[in-house]
Amino acid sequence: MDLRFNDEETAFRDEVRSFFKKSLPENIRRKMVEGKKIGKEDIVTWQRILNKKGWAVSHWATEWGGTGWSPVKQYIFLDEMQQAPAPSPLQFGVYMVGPVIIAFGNEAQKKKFLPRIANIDDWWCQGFSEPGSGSDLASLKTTAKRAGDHYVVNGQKTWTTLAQYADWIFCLVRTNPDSKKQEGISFLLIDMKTPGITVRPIQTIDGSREVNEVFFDDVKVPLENLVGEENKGWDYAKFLLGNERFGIARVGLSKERIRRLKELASIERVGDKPMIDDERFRTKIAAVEVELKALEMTQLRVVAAAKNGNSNKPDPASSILKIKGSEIQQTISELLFEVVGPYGLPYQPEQIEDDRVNEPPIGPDYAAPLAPTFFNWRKISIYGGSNEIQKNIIAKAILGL
Amino acid sequence: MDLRFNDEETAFRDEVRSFFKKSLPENIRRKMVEGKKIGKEDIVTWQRILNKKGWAVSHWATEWGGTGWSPVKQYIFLDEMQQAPAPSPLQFGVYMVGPVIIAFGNEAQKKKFLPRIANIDDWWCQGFSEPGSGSDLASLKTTAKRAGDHYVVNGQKTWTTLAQYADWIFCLVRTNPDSKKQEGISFLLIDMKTPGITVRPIQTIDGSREVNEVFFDDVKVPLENLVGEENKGWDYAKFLLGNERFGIARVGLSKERIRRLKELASIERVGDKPMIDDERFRTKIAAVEVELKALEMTQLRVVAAAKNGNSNKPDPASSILKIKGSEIQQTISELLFEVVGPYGLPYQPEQIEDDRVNEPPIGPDYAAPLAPTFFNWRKISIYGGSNEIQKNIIAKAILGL
Amino acid sequence: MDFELSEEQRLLQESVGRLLSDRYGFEQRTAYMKEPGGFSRALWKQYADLGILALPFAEEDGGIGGGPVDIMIVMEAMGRALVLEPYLATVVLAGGVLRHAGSKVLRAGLIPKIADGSLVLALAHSERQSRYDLADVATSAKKDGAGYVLDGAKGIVLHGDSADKLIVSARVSGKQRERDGIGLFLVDAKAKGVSIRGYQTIDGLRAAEVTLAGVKIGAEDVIGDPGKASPVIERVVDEAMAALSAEAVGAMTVMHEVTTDYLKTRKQFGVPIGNFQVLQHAAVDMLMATEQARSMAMLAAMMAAEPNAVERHKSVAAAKVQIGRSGRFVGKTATQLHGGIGMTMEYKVGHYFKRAMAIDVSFGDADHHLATLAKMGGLLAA
Amino acid sequence: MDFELSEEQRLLQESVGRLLSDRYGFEQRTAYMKEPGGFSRALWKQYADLGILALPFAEEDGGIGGGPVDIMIVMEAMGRALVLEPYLATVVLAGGVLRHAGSKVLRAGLIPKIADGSLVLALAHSERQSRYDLADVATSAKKDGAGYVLDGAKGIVLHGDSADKLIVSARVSGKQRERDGIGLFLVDAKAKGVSIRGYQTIDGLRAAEVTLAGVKIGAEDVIGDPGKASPVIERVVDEAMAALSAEAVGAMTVMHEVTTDYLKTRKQFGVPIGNFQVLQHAAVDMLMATEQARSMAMLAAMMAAEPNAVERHKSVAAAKVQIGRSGRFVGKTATQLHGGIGMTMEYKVGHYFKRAMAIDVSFGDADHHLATLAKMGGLLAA
Repeated sequence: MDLRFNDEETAFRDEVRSFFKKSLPENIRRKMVEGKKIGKEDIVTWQRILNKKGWAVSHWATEWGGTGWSPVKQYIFLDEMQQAPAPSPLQFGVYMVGPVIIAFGNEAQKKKFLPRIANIDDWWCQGFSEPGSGSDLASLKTTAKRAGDHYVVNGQKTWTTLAQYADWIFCLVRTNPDSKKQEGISFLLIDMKTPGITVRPIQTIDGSREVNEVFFDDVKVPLENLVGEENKGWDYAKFLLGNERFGIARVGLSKERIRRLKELASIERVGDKPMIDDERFRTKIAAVEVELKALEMTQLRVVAAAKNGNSNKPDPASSILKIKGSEIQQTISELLFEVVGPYGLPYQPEQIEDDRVNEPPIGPDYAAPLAPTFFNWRKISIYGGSNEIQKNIIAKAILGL
Repeated sequence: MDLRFNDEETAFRDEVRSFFKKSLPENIRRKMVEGKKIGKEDIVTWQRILNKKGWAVSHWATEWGGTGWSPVKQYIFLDEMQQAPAPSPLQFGVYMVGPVIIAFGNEAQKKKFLPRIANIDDWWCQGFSEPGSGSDLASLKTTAKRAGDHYVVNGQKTWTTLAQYADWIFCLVRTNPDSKKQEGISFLLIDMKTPGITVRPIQTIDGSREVNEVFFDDVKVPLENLVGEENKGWDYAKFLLGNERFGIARVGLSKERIRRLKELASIERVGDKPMIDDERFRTKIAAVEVELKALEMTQLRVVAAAKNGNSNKPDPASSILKIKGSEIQQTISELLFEVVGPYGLPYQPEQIEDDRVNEPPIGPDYAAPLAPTFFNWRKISIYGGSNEIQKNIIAKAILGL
Repeated sequence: MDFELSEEQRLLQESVGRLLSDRYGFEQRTAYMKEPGGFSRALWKQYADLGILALPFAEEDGGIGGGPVDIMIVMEAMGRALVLEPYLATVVLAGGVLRHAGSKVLRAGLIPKIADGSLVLALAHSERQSRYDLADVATSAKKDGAGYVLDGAKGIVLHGDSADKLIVSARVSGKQRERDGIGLFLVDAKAKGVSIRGYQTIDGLRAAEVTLAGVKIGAEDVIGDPGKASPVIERVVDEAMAALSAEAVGAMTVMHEVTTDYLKTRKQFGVPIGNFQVLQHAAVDMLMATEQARSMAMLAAMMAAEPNAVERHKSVAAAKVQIGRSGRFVGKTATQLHGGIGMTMEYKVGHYFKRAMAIDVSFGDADHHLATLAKMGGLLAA
Repeated sequence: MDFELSEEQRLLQESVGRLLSDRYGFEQRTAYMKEPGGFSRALWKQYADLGILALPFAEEDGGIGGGPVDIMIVMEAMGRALVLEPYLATVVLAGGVLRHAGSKVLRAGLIPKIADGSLVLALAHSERQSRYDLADVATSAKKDGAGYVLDGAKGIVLHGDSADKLIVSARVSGKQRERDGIGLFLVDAKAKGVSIRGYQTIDGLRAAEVTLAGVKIGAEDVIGDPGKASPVIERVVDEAMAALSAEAVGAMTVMHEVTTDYLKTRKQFGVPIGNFQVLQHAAVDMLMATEQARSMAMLAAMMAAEPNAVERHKSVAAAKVQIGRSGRFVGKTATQLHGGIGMTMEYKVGHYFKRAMAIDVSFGDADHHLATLAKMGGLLAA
């Protein structure tokens, strides 16, 4: 047992780190550090840099552009990317629909979509949630009825992140209304330009417009856009949701945010000393650092188990990644808000949206995104199955309760 | 609205306080402050002093020795008694079975028992819990079958506090095994000297022997010892449990414990300064002081509502007294343990049982009871309906969930 | 001891409550936010008609002679409605300075206008660097004949962009964080050398950064004894924290009610989510946090008028600790229990959460006041 | 990176686990507690036979040459069994001093006896006033010919009442809390001037107060460079904390297992109480706390042998923070979920809780180490 990286892994980490240092455009890095809005252009730019290097879809099967890296290396890659800090390649394509198409799509779908996903030629979004189906995803009501060579889709999706940019959406739709709720669901790929689709933005309390409602009104989808078998979509969705093991704890991101926290706490002053010298505040930071270190070790245990091929039985360690990861991220966002004290109050969306505004910021130039991020990050314990749902799953699957 | 005591109330508080100062035997006060064991003799001595003053059963109907004080005065009396710090008059007699006999007993029972309860001529204990019925009290199995002029009682009670001293026990017993579980229960008074009763002490993790199992093996109980009507015992039990409103938060006791905590933290040193000057520790004390002050205000709101006769509808404030009160007491006991640091480790039951032992204590002379009390006080969130059960009740009764 | 409201107080509670429930629906509030100054001038006038703008001022000054409990009643109602108007800024903060330190002339000139709704005031005290230290004043007031000249900058001046006049603190002597040497001055918002940059705050209210460059103050606009303003500022801020505590309780109460209702109506897995025990207990925890906060807001109201400044501040600081912690907890839990919907601008619970957070960071957050309290030896004498 | 145990380590884990599961039932343990010294001499011999008493010592000294991961394996198993024997005192603490600072002669004289189970040692370092400050040593060592004379008192010496020899720290120079000037000395428990008062600790283990009055030490029993012992003590205590972290994880694992089983079997309201969602989530919280602790115990084991003392101590301190917090939480929750039964001496869960608490207050509780860590700048470089 040696929890340190071996020489090969260390060399790999250095390689990845130096690539990120060299290749991540400075304006993107700066926006990431400052917590400002990362736009479509930023993600496209960065993912194409990665794709040129052959790293955009590192975890895919090698025949479709994957790297064949070990789980440890995949982990190092993600961790370093988050610490750079660089944006993730577009999640919905690279980590969600891509692997589903690889695992369950037909050859035509693979050829048509995979290279475009890797190079982010198509912007994908996810059509799972519906207004009536929050934690109870399988109760979804959007229907797809066969009519000749196409389906006719009707219904509504919600919480669709960045649908405003999307070329394609992958959807769970009900193809058999008569069977048990998990059994009549299919997985469809839908071109967002198809007539009958309307996207309505939802503004969240931090002021951002990341998520949307997507309405389907007699939308015609060719049968060839069905992934895998009809009525088997629930299995594919579970596969998709189960793929999140490595990235979900976002340890690298939290490390980077703690460094930022320490940086700002060294600038901000309380009376005649920097805030970082305040024992109470310093202790709060140390407390979250301990939690994060523990989570990192836990994450590494999961990665190591995957390396040894023990990935099929539920691992008690893996189950805690999402819950602890979300708690830690939220705590850090709260401390970042606390750093600026009352200067968290001014609401300056223009300072977050575009950092080349003419007007100077109110208060410290790093303040604007901090409170909004705190509010925005409340989502982390809600989306992808709330922490309450996660605990239900652990109680059942791991503890047998 | 004026949350301060008025002149009459202040005068009453001063009177009560000065009586406690004058009349509480110093050795009892000292044992209370030091957290040492209060024996049967201490409680008897103190309750008789109170009874002589006419204050042992202050909340009872005046014809049976009550004082007729307003709810505010009753609160002041209890609060000052806890702060003195003085032991409570024996709970099981004065606050539990006494009020039940007054409300539901017959004249003969009242005459026979009430004066002896007030003067603690009889030591009472409570026979409610059974091994199989923890939170689900109504599932109790101890039976009482009529046979001529008596019942024959068989079964087992547990967690019976101080049964080792008891002359009498009040029990919930099943008199009708065929009816719904709440409906076949009766409330019996049983002489502990009756043949067939065995008491077995249960030692708790702190080393003390407060609680017992009580076994009933064909115990003959005269019919005249039935309180109220047969099979109505559940109503009387609910009445008994509902009487706890004023004392349960133990605000006065927590105030006294915080004073003790501050005293010890002023004696104990960390490096070259008293522990109370350590910012972290001082802040922890302040945090629990804030919680306690809030609870005291909440308690006063409940008392004031009782004063105004609004005591029948469930008051959201009253529901939190037990939960918050227990959390605060447990936090304080944890801080008291923390004050002595590693000197919480030596286990010195003899120093707690009897403070006139020959051997000197290990470490500081105030250390011995602190860790055991921490462990013992875990019970506070368990007994009388665990905090989880309390929350279930609040969710249902107050929130309608 | 008496927790009952008087007959007048009950009437006040009813009338404010009725006005706000009629006029502060979610859409109405959104519309008010877009008016100049970010609040409703029409409602401001109605507050005047109701008498609440005159509430805490002495009758001889044109006020009603109400006390902190009356303010508590108003502020709790405003917290329930998530009110945007500059009540705290004008009546509690600037009004408090006038009450405690304003000369008879100043009071006679200003208070009737506050009372009739024609004057909006703001207290420009805190500065970029001062954080929660009330003595940290770098803005200078230099003697200039019978008056003063002010130079410096003030930050997060609540409703500073709609105030007709500002009450500005500035240092006449001493070092930057010294308690002595601070004065208070009445400054016209349009005076030469005053520049005001208004902005929305995260909770939908307004504040401003104020710059003072050679602003001349006449002797008549010096408030109280220059150099001795700290006790006044501390007292007014304690009163403001007591008022904010009540507002926060109003906000928490609504968050708790809305969440409990949501648990009863939202269905998942075929049942109302309120059937799930974990969510029930979370709702109970919200209730407890709210009730503990309510108790402390009452304490703060009672102690806001306490003559002993140390006891007053300890109690108010303790209340602010409880309010801050409860407010964060209730806000976070309300959001979590709602799921996605609670995070949208279109739904009200998130707006209450933001206000609760803003209240916590106003005049010192929970940890700040806890540290203060600890330094002062806590609440109970050892 | 590799979390797998080696073949030898797996065998070690199996053999220790088997021995303890055979010989450490609840009643057996209760009986061992009543033996002289409060532990089983027979089992101690079996540990010797198994080789675990020789585990961390170099092969040339008569040991097996195991590392911190091997100790972790043993200690976790001991935590699961709630072992009473003086393994930490003899092998990890006193043994650690010998390993890092003992002369060849001392090592040759003592280690084989530790290994064969014939020698029990204890480290007498902390004092009544020292709390968690390793440099706070008031006991004095005065030069006396070639040797020293010791005067002072040592407190909470783990298993000090059954040790044949004590390793005593004492000050040869400097002030009471100075890091420099501390020496380590081997003292026979029966030496003149040594008095030992043994007692049970809250967790059922043993410790002692040791008084030293003019205790003469020969030159051969001076360990290492007198006056330069602090780095040795710090290193040994870090190793001990790593070992205790593993023990605590063993204890937490059992508490979690026992509680989960109890939830499945205990019935209330006609169903297993594990059907109640709130209790399910509490069990999940226990699981998470235990797994986070396990991760940190692994980190501590890995870092216990780190040459950089600052990095070593930071990691071990962080582990101790996690262990302390997790241990308290798991212990409290296990007790709460069991209800009354969990509070009885007759049921095992309470004993694990007490051990978890004792571990937290050994060598510094969670808050102590968190403050240390904060002072050292935390774990991540800014």
